[in-house]
Amino acid sequence: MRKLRTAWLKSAAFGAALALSPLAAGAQAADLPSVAFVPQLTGIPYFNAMQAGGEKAAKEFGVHFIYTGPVDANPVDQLQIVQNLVNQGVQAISVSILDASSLAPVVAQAKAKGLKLFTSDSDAPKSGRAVYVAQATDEGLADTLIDELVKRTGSKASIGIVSGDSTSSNLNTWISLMQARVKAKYPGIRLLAPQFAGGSADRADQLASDLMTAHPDLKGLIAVASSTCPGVGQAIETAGKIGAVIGTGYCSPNTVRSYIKSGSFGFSVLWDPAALGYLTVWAGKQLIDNKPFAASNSVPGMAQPIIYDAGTGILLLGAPTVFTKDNVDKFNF
Amino acid sequence: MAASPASLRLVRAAGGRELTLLAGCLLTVLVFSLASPYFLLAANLATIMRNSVELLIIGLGMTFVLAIGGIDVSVGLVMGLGAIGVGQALLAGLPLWLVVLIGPLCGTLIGAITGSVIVFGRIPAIVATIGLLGIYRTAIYALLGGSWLSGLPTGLTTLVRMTPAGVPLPVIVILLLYLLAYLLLRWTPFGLHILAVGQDEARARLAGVAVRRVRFLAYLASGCLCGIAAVSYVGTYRNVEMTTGASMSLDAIAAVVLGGTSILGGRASLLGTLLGVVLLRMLVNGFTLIGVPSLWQSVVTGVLLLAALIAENLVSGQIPWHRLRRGAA
Amino acid sequence: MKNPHHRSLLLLATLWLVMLLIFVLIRPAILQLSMAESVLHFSSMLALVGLGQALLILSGAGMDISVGGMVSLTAILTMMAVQAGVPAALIPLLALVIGLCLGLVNGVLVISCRLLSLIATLGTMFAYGGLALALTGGATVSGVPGWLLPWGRGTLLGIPAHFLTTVMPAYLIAAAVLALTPLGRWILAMGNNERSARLVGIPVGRIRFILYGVSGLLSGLAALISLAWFGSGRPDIGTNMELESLAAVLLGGVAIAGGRGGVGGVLAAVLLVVGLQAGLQYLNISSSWQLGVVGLLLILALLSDRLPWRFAKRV
Amino acid sequence: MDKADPFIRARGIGKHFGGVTALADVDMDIREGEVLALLGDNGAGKSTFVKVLAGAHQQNEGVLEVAGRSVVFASPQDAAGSGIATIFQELALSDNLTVTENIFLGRELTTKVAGFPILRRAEMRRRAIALLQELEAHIPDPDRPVAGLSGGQRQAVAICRALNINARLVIMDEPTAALAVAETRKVLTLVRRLAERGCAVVLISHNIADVMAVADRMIVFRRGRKIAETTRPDTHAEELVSFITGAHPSLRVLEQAH
Repeated sequence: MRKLRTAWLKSAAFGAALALSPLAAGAQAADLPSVAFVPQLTGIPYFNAMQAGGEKAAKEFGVHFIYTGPVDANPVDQLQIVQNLVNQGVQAISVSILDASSLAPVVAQAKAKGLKLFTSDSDAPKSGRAVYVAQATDEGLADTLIDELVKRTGSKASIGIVSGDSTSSNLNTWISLMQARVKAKYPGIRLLAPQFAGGSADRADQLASDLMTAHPDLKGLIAVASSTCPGVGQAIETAGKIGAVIGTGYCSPNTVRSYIKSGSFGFSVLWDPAALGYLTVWAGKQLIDNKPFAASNSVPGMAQPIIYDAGTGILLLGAPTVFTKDNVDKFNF
Repeated sequence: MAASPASLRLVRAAGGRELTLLAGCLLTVLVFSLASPYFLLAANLATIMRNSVELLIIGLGMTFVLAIGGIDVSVGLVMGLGAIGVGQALLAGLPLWLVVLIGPLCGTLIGAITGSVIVFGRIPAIVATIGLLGIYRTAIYALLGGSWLSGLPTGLTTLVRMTPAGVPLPVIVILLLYLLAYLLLRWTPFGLHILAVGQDEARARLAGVAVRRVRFLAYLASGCLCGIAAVSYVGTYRNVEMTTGASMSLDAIAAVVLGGTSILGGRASLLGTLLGVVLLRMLVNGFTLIGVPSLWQSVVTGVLLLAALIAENLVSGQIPWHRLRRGAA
Repeated sequence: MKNPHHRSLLLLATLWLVMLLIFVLIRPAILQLSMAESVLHFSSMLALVGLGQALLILSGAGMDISVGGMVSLTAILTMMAVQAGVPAALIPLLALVIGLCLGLVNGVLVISCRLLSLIATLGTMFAYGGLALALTGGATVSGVPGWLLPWGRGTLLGIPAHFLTTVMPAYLIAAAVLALTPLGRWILAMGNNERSARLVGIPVGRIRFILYGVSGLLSGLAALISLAWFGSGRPDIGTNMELESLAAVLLGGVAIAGGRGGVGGVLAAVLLVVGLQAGLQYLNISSSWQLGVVGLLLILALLSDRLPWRFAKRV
Repeated sequence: MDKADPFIRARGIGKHFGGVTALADVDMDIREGEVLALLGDNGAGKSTFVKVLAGAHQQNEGVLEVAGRSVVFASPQDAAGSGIATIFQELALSDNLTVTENIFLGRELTTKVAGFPILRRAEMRRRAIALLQELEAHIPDPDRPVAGLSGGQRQAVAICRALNINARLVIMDEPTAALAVAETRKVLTLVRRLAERGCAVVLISHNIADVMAVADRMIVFRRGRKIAETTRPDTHAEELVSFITGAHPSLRVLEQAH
């Protein structure tokens, strides 16, 4: 009995050690200042690209970069990770907010410890964050997508929306801004109520198929979450509606390259997430060094000047890129 | 204990479930075809079919697992793992026949792991599969390493979209699988043993049934079917992401139970599973067509499941309204 | 170590030490007060939900996989009621009552309608969780008054206030009831052998019905914590809680068939799971590893339960 | 009783569990065509002896011969292979399977189709009906699940199971426990018929009336030993009871001797 128990403990310890083996990578140079980025969820290409950009910037600016995020798009898990980074005393922590209210509990703690908490990719405007590193303005993203789509569908059309998790605040913001744009500028366009696929390709495919069936006059389909892009593209291909229904969305070129080439996607709107990650780490370093942002900043390693709006506290990467058949092969993320 | 009329009624009710479900399906078709002019279009029915394929295949495996008195909340992730195998095989440019085999191979392998932990480790199925759920999820993350397999080569897609003699290939495969499962259940000793083990393991053992082998094989079969579903998934969506299959396990359990297979084991209804899956998928499709937001779909699933089971208990006189007595296992 | 419950407690304690040791060896800085505090902070909701789950399983009523949905829906319904004009002062009461009602619905389904608990709560899991999302369209419902927030975010005597005021009393009461009262003996007896419990006149159905209510009540309490913590009602606050709480309960040494185990182990397991998560995060290891480690621990813990037994039988 | 060799010949059978002697020095012959009742109080050793016969336990001492060959059964399957079938108290029937399926469970008749064993349902059904008729068991439909059968009918199915493996010895453990009076009578008839068919039947029972009704020979166990052996014509209920309880005068002498 005793023997068995020791054997068990050994195996448990071994199992734990095995599970923890990748943490050798976690050992770090303690003297460098740390900048962390917490994505909405790990394991999707978009945030992977941001991670790559962040790592590049970390080398460039001499900081230690931490990339860690929740497994599901779950605000409590995200909060726990941020809390943990605060406990670690990471000097600058940036978060792609899942839900605007979810950051509130740690903001005060971070301030008390003198840590810089800021947002990147998805904002929580009233949380008291230090700065928001934006890929583009939300309006700019919504307007570009709608304008580009209307160019292709004509000004009289029904357009469907397939989003990811219904609880993601940045996706919901874009959707409402798209609706506002249509209302203001395109009276002939009917934007259907958004459907939520919750981040899986098969659900997105199903919802997109159903939307096309329910609305035979549908001329456009917008995949708001990058996780729904392949499903929407696939649905248009399967329905044999290439050309009749134009797919689009905020999708990385790699995810939708084959759909743009097959014609089921007319275009895709996105920014370079690697550049956004790069800019995030730069901003973190600036905050750590207590250097204020100027109205226009020149960031080493970035071609264009970076605009800062002191009123809203937004640091703007630039205008979004529109990917089409002609330029999609020039990008790899 | 033995010859109560209640248990007789239960048996009859089980046979009646398929009829009830069929009626439910027909009613659904009727209502939706009146509510939406697009419901009965061939294209829409094809969509329903296409979106049911994976759940139909996984549900078939779940039918076996429930029939032996087991449960598996990790099947969706087994499909996910299989899909990674199939996707990598496609990317590696392996010949198509090998790609098609890799799915069931991965699935069977993982089914063997699941089965071993449950049967030879003697861990209750629900506990073991909750544990395995975590392990499989981590495995998926570790395997995909943060990037999806997307825009996969179209070789498999062409295959999945083939329509020999005008019938889509997945339909043929599913019919074949269900036919095979029917033959297995009805016409082989293994089928009898599954039902006997599910009904009462100790008695089956006394009767000379190799209980462990039967249970193990049921998990193996379920794993293999998840692998087949993975082939279909990759062929259909050309994409494998982190969440592939994550919500599929509970959907499968719901559909199979709706179909009349008992979660206590000893009863398997293949037709019921088929109808249960189709009914759930039809409802989801129909509600989207008539403009109900997709967020209501899980509410519909839950309420339908509860309503069906309560109705059954009412009809079979299982509900003693006069007093609160029995709990459940 | 005759008592299997003590055995599993010992196991958990050992696991705790092993875990702590590994973490400390790698990053000594992990030993800090704020770390312990945040572990407790993130344990509260899971601990409460897990307690309800544990009591149900102990009584042999089976598992409740609707707990996550109950937490979400309670949070949402409470805040919707406030927005509809119910005085904000009633939020605590409202959350508890709504949670209780949702729990009792499960009780009615299982006890009165005689559905199997797994299936009944699977149905309500879909229904509750789905309703929370559908009613809000996924948006959070704001309007939690400021006076509630310190309770959700602050500490008392160095311990998170909600942990001190909910989890600790709840577990103490539950442990006392199980150990000292006839009701506690009954719960264990009916979990151990339902038939004989009925024969000696224990009102099995009624007790289980009440326990479903208790599970709902505790879920309501968890929802209340979430409100005070985030300052808003979130429709997805209970996501994944069903499986997490089940894993914690089983890891805590409660036998799935009922009748064996205690609530102390459950609390220890919750702290282990959350501590593991926090530790891994502290080392900046992807939290996806935590799922696998917990899964592995769960299986190993049960295998270790088997081994000596099997060994003994062969001799 | 003047038949040739007995089917079972047990000599000096002993069984210990740790330091406890459950069975000591038991001799017994069991012949085909007779019903042998084993009697005794709880813990008297009759069940242990039967478990040795059925292959559930292995004897520590003594020789067990089946049809003249010395055997040690490693498992119930072994015993079944030697023609010994046990009908357990709980009958080992699957409620959800039909009468026919239960009779053949674990020993299905199959034919290989492309290497796969396929059930010969028609043949199984035919044989089931034949068996049921032979026993005059009143089961109208062999395609009905056994869940709907009465206790007596279930006993009949269990007996058919035993016959189906061509058992030469059928061990029945309390077959009439928990049966109604009419049902009990039917089962006892079945037991007789089984013996008339040439089977050896070993019956464990607490019910003296049942034993007196069907058994040809009775053996009484007490404290792990065989203490009495008698035949129906030579005994009566009171005597059996006094053997079981240890009140019989001859036992006093015996016990003092030990």
